[in-house]
Amino acid sequence: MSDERIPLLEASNVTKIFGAVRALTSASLELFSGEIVALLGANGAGKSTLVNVLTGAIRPDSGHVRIRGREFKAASPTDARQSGLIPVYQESSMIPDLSVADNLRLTNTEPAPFRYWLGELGIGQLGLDEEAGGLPLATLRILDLARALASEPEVLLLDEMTAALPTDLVRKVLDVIRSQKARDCGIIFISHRFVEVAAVCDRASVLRDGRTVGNLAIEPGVEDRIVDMMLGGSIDAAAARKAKSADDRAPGLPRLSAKGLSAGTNLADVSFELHRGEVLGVVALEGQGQDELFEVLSGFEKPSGGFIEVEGNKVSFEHPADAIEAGLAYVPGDRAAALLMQRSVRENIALPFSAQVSAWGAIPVKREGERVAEAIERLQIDTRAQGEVRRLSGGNQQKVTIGRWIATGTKTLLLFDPTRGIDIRTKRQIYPLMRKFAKQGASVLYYSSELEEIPLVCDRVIVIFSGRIVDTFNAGDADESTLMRAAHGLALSSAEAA
Amino acid sequence: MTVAAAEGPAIRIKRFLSEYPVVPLILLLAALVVALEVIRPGIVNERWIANTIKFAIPLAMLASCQTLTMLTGGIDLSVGTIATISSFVMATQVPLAGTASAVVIALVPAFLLGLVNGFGVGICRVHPLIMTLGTGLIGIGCLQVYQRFVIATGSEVPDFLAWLGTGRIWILPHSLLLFVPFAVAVVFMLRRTGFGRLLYALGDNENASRLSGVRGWQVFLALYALSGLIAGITGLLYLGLIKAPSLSLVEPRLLPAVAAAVIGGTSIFGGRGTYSGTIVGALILTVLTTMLTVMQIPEGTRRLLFGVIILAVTAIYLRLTEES
Amino acid sequence: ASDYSIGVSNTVQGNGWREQMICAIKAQALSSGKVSDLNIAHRNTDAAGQLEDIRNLIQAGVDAIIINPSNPDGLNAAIQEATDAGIVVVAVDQAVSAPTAYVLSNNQEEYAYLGAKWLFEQLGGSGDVVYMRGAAGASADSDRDAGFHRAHDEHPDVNIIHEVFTGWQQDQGKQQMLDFLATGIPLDGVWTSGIDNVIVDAFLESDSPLVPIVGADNAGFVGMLSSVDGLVGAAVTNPGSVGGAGIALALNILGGDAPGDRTVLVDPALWENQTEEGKATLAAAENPNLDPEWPVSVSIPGWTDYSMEQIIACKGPGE
Amino acid sequence: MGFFRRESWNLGLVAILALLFVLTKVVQPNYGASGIVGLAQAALPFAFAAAAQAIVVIVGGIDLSIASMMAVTSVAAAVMMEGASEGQAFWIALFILALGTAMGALNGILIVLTRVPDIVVTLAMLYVWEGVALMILKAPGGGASDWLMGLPIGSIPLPGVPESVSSFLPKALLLLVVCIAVVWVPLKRSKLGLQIYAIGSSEQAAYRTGVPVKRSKVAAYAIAGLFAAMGGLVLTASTGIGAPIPGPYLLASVAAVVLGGVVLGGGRGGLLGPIIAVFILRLVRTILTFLAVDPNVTTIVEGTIMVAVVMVGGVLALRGRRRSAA
Ligand SMILES: Nc1ncnc2c1ncn2[C@@H]1O[C@H](COP(=O)(O)OP(=O)(O)OP(=O)(O)O)[C@@H](O)[C@H]1O
Ligand SMILES: Nc1ncnc2c1ncn2[C@@H]1O[C@H](COP(=O)(O)OP(=O)(O)OP(=O)(O)O)[C@@H](O)[C@H]1O
Ligand SMILES: [Mg+2]
Ligand SMILES: [Mg+2]
Repeated sequence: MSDERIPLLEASNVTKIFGAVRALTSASLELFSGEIVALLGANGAGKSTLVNVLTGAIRPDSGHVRIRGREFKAASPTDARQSGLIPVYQESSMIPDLSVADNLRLTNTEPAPFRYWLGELGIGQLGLDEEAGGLPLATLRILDLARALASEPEVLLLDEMTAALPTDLVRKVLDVIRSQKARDCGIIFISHRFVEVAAVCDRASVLRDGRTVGNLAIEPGVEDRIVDMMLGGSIDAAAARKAKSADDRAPGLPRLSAKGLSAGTNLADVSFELHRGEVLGVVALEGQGQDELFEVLSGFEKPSGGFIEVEGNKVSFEHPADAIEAGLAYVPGDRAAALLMQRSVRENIALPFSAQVSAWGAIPVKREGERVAEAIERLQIDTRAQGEVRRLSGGNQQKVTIGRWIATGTKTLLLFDPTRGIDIRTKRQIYPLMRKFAKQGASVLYYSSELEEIPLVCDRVIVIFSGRIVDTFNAGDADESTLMRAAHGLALSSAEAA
Repeated sequence: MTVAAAEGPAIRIKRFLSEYPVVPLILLLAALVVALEVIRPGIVNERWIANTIKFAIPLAMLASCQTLTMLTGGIDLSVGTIATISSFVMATQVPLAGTASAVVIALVPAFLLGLVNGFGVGICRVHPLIMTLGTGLIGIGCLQVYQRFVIATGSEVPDFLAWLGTGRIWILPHSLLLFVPFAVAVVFMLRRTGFGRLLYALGDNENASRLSGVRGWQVFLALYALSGLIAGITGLLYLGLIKAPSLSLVEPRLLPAVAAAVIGGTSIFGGRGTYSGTIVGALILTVLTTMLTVMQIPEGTRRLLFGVIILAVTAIYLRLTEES
Repeated sequence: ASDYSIGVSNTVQGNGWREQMICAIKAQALSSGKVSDLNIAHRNTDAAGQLEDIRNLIQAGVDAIIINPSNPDGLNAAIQEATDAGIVVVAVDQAVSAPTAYVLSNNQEEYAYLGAKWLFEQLGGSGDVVYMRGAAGASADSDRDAGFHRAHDEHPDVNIIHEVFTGWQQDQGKQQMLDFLATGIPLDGVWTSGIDNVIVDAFLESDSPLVPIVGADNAGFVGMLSSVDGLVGAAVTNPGSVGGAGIALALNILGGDAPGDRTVLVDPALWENQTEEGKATLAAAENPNLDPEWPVSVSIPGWTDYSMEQIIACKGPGE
Repeated sequence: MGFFRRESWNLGLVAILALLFVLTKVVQPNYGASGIVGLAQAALPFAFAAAAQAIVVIVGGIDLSIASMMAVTSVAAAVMMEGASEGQAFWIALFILALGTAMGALNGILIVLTRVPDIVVTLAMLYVWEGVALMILKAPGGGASDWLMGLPIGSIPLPGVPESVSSFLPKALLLLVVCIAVVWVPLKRSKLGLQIYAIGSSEQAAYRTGVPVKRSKVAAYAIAGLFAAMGGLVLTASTGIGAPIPGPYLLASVAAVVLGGVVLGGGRGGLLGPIIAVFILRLVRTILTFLAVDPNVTTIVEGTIMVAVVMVGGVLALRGRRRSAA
């Protein structure tokens, strides 16, 4: 591509200050038609803020945005839309109380192309009468994308579109993105997963602390350089190592065992044991019953069959508080469901401390401060906007949901896709953190939509398909393709055939 | 536009104001007092200040019930009735049961009605607005029935209540003896106790609180019972202040109590608000009432101005405190 | 015959005066021995709500309806429906304009005139007066305003230096008086529309010299007129027992003894504490045990025939 | 099944209403056509207030000034209609509707421009409109044209339908249905209606998907003003005069909205639920009057029933949801 061409979209020296936080100091970006540019940066680097500026959702303090060389004073998302800029924001923009069809009507989206894209993305069977608020997050993200595609964008801005998606859907999304490139659409792609970036992007633009620090072509071996740029120095790449094998599991009763659990229409007869000092991975494609499994274990829902044992004692949870008392703490996949958005980071982390009636009295301020600070430290939470969690970047919010239980020192963590939207540095800190957590005697049930992290964290893996456990591996033996095959139920069908 | 320019003193002042939102509210209060002095020179004297504080105190106490419940996304519409009940029961029980027992007898219905609210909201999941509206009606009915048995037993305002309600030393009304510890306790509760934290938490995201092991019903039960009790105590203070028991003594103060809380920055949708803001809100309303009383204008204009000034004050307050 | 069914519609609840009215209605119904049951709609509402109550009472098949109208002209439709159905309608306390209704009303204009005239005469025909009205927009308040101004027109040298609406609320009236006293503007007298004892209190609390005060015959204020040192004042009667008189009138009409004139006005009396005669009346009327919001005039001679005990018991037929 | 799930709350309310009708008939065996006509008349102003409140609650706000706006429109209509001819009265009524819409729009504009929370703005406007009403009329007075007064009275004489049936169809009910439907049905189907629900559901998401948040919010408040004006006109029509003191319509409207299944905070619910709730509350009042219980006890009963209706409604709705889920 030649530099004389006029960029489709150009941002130069954009700044944006929110109260005490300088979200963008000097951000610049160029995008040509038919090009896919990765916008990379650590949590809180300013990626989403830049997307918001480009689409007129917020107004920059200074700097310029040009579309095809013409100054664009994006007054509102409507104006951006009219210029062909279609965003998929980091949070779903589907109106929860409206049906999918009404959501389409709201944006004047034709149902026919929308249906076509749903089909391409693998959920063509979805009924448009469904209320958006009742759909799983992954489905909502696909709907966001399909709606964006249906309006034939000239510039597509995808802010962590893939973060909540399981691997199979990610592949479909990447395929679709490539097809858009083919029709000369310019695409900005934000993701914390380098594999995805490497798979589709032509160039990467790197943001650090609100400043554009580099622009480089995607080529083999570029990952480490990008990471260096993102973080302003190298990190300990060796931190993430393969997990130990499962043989040296601690003796005694299992910490948690599920016996023939079933729930709703999705989960049927699941049994497994989670031991002291173990990280047990859960692998499943979208909607195979993993959501129900976690909800039952965390006391959110009652199982319709089977039961749970903690330390060998049969338990029955009426309320998540019962589960927490039994030592099971749950981090849901949707951070919005777990956070007090208008409250501070500290209050969010300290929330479980006050839950019991016995802790309703004066707060031991100093001790609480220490515990919170330690959690913040261990998870590297960017606390510049700590007064209200809603002002944190998406990834930092995600960290707060985990930090809460790190600070509480719970015995068993039920993590549902905890590294969703978390940057590479923190991920590399979280994996050893989980290992250490386990080594100190805790247990972790770890569902992840990102298969490559399974061997880095887990001791064993169970694979769920159609609400049943179809396979169990030692994490050491679980490479991505094996897991993928199992997750698609292929192991099951071959077993049945045999 | 350079970034350095954005760091000027204006920005720093603004940041200070948004960090301590009660400061601009106090400034607005001061502005109103100045305006009053301009309208009626000489009125801002020792006696007037004491009277203003005296009337703002029970209002601020009643408004604390709104702040506390609004933090959880609720509201307590029964406080006017509860306070009226306890004041009326107090005045009519003094001749029958003696002062000390009368205090206890007067606070029992307040606490019970609060408990019923808490039961309905926390355990039966009835919307607080309906629940407290309902118990308010039930309370009024009970009071009317009670009233028929005490028509001829006389009533008495005990001296200590009259002393507390009406007395003053210089600009300091005696009721500060009750209010200062009360306000400190409420502010401390909201900032530094687990219970206070849970109020904000439930109002912000009940689901997230559940997930963290909070049993909402326990909090609601305690909260509404507390609100009822505070309303009851406020009723006693009103009795001391007005010295005329009546079947609707505190009833008209319900809307002003809600107003004081929202002017002071409490959100009805929960999760946001402070008690210090509410106290200033109550003072602003009291000063505003005085200002319009002393202005000789037709009643229609008076009400219109009252509304316009409330809107202006909150709009200015918002401009002063909001972040970019 | 003791089997009349009588309906009552009242739109202000939680006020001693109206409670007395209800008790008088019950006591008179009981003592007459002619009423088998009373059906009382007693709540806070507006004219439209009162229309609803009257229509419900018609449906309930009562023989007569006693109403304390929320305003004089707004109830005509329902009153017409009632009288069309052969139901006797008696408006008490305030008048209604419906031609088919009987009215047994306290004369509100006269009420204000009597008190204001006494006050202005007490001041020797000149001076600065504070005028504390009832609720803005209420018809009783505008009737009283007419009477007050009639007296004022007769004493043009009296100066109304301050006019406020108490909303008939104790706390509001007290704060307004305290605010006014704080301004330090001199005043010579106060006329109140029934929020009276708290006004005396406001003077006492702010150590301001007492001035002549006119109020109503509420038990609290009447007590103060004889007990507060240096208080010059007068209470104008505004008996809540007019409700009992309404029952008596309705029973007369049902018994075939309708008055020639459809409107009967109960004229107020004034009890002042300056003459020996006045003091004696006050002393006789005073009742420290009565609910302080209740008017002390618990009966209307010639109309009601229940005893003090009966009205205080507040029991109707069948209770 | 979807219908039952979506409408479970309303169906619960209808069941309660039906139950109350049966109870009324038991308590007062000769309750019939004229009782139902009276009920519809009594419900009218409450129903319009509830409709007005419902639409602002759906958009995510709340309007504390509804009763005051009703007072302003009622006194304005009464003052203008006094002595006006029947022909003029029609234009006056139209003017009053426009006035209400403008007042509502002003509420909305102030909310959008000042960015002060809805509750504070409308609280301030409660006093402002109350002041305006008192400026127009100091005491109850004015008049209403016969044409207007006749609107809600009596029943509809349907051609071909026997009197015994048609007398059960109150004109007031027809008036209510027509007025609400004329505004609500097209609105609900329009883009604006969708945008109102979208804003109430998630203002942020709505803004990002290109919904003109400010404009739609102002429109919602304006429509609320229109309904309030209808309520004000109905007050003038039923009493024949205008009264400057606002009636008990504020709390009643909020209660009806909550009882009617509209979620405070926005995005869910409709107008049907609140209107059925209004009828329930009116019918409770009727039953209490028929029972001739001690007037002080009626208040207790009314409070208890209000709470009980929400509890029963909640249980029924939950049951409906469960059944359709299973
Ligand atoms: N409305 C706001 N008020 C205050 N601070 C904000 C606001 N929005 C964003 N910020 C801050 O600006 C910084 C940049 O946030 P942004 O959301 O753009 O990060 P990001 O690069 O998208 O991160 P992530 O990968 O975690 O999504 C963060 O420190 C964030 O806390
Ligand atoms: N509901 C909202 N959600 C998120 N951001 C908003 C919302 N409303 C306004 N904003 C942001 O605040 C900025 C300033 O808004 P404001 O509406 O005052 O300016 P405006 O562009 O003149 O508005 P409008 O175009 O709607 O008349 C907007 O550019 C937008 O970025
Ligand atoms: Mg982001
Ligand atoms: Mg704009």
